[in-house]
Amino acid sequence: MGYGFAAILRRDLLLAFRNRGEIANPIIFFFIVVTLIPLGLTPEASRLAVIAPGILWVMALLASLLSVEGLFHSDYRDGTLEQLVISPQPLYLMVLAKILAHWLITGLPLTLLAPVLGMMLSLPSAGYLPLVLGLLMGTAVLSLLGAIGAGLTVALRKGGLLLSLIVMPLYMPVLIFGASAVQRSVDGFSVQGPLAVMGALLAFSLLISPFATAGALRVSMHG
Amino acid sequence: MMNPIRRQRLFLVIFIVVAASLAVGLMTYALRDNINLFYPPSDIAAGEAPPGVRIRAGGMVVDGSVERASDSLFVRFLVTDGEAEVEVHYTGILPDLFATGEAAVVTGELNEQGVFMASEVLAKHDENYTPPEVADAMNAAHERAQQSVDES
Amino acid sequence: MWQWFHRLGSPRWFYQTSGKWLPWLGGITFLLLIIGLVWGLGFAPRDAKQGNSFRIIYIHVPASFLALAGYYVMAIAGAVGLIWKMKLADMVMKSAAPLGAALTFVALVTGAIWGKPTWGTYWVWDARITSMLVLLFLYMGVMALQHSYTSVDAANRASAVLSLVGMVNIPIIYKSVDWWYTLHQPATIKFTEAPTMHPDMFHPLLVMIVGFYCFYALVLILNTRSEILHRERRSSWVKNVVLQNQR
Amino acid sequence: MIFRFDSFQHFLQMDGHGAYVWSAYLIAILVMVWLVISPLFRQSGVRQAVARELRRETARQSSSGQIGKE
Repeated sequence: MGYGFAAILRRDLLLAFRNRGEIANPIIFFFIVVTLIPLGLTPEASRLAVIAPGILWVMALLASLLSVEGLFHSDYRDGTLEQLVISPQPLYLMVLAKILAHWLITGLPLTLLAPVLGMMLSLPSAGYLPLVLGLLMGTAVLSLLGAIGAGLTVALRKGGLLLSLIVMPLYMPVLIFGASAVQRSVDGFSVQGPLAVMGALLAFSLLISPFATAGALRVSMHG
Repeated sequence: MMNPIRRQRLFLVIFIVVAASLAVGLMTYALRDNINLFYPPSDIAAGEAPPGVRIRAGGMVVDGSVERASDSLFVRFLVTDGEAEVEVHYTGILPDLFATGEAAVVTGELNEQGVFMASEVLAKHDENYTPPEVADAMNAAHERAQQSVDES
Repeated sequence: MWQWFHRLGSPRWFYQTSGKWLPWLGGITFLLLIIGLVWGLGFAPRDAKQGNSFRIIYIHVPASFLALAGYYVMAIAGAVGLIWKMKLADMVMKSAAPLGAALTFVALVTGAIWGKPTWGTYWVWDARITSMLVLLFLYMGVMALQHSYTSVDAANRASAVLSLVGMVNIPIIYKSVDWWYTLHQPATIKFTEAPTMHPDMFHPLLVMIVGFYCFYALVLILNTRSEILHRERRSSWVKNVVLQNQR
Repeated sequence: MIFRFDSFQHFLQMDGHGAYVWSAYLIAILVMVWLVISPLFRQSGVRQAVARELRRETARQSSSGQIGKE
């Protein structure tokens, strides 16, 4: 069973590597939004620093939402998804492989870029470590939860807006704890608390998401 | 040798147990932390609150402790949680619900002398709904009790 | 027991039996709500601090109770439909969604109106208000998903999966919103025990809460009945029902 | 149990909070009435559609019966 997992992971990563443009899109989106904030609000460093943690996390949410929509789309169109659903291998494991690939393609680059974006928003230096650690776990939670919504809406023609309506409420705890970890660190407090909660959220969504997504895909494929 | 289906089930069970215990363990760890940065006066008196960083404190406003400056909006009062008292300094307009004997929450920093320099004062309304007659009666009873304590 | 379970799963049986209870349930609901309304509006004492605006509690609190309980009803019905493929449970789930959303809306609006005289503003980012808003979003997600599928079965199963995911997430969302609130706003200081209420104020509230529970059951049954009739409109028993009514 | 207001006027005003209290109750009652009425409307709509279908069916049957006789 490990074989199917690895095969799907390798295939998805290879596909993503072939269309490098699609990987770059969320990252470019990130940079453009970061440019918009000072233009719309203020270029003043002290005021930007106050809102930086929240802005960065809201952006991570939006970027994840935009990219997760396509998680099952191409597989649905070319019939690969149908093969996955009826294959004897456990579906939740295949789903987990796809989610892991999605995180490696979107969540991880965003996490690695976060310090640069934080710098552009004059995030105080104490905030960088909790920002990166939080995003590392948080983007994985976002991919896991987003996959449920993507599975539910993959067969629908206008799934995009519906997906955000479904998934956004589930994202809120991630936003709260991610942003507050950064904020607390900036204010000079320990960040173990919110980061531990983030870890708990990750473990919890690992627990429910593969099964819920597998169920959602079965519904989408066979009604 | 186990057959593949059994092995798969075993992996699944192990995965569920590990993830669930991880979630519960991390949650309990997080709850031990003072997660909301709220310090009651007894904690501040015991020196548990760090000075110079933005924290919150709160308690009942002590009767007769509110002193207002005549020429500015400066005000000074004590808050208590029944065990210890903390002095709060604040410059600004106090909310309407602020009154002695009522609960207040202050946001600000502790200075080196242990005085709380508040940048924000919020009055807390409680959830004890009472008819006005009952409230009056309770206040009167409270005053009578106070008087008898004073007299004795 | 098993037979009873199967009979309960039959929409036709439910339609016929619920038809017998309906006048009673309707009467009790109407009576309770009228008593609670008059009592709460006219006879309950006003609050010492909040004055008469406190009277909004008699609709706000029961509506909030059922807004949350309704989500669990919906999710559990969805789970039953998903596991046992029970048609009736699917219909109950579908009927519970707009009802719960409407009650959440009532709780939010009355809360906002109550906020104006009490806090001086219609909207505060209070923990309970915010989690109510999130609950409304959760309901809307389920309803939107339900409407976007063309196949009835797929719509039911998809929204059942979503409402189950929502149900396991509700405690987490509530807890985190609560935590977020205490982080930014005053922490609740409790010098006394649980919130207390004078009996003269509490009794009408109790009547209203029971009345709202009955109201919820009533509307859920009405919605389910109309759903049953709609889905089984081609079956012979529905035709018989219609014929009997015409006579 | 006593009525807490001196007059009906007073009852409507509720010491200045009348607008809030009454609008909250009004909105709640409107939503609740709508909740009860909408399934009833829907039900009667379905009933009418089924009745129409039945009438059409009987009409078709009787007309085809006449054709058979001729």
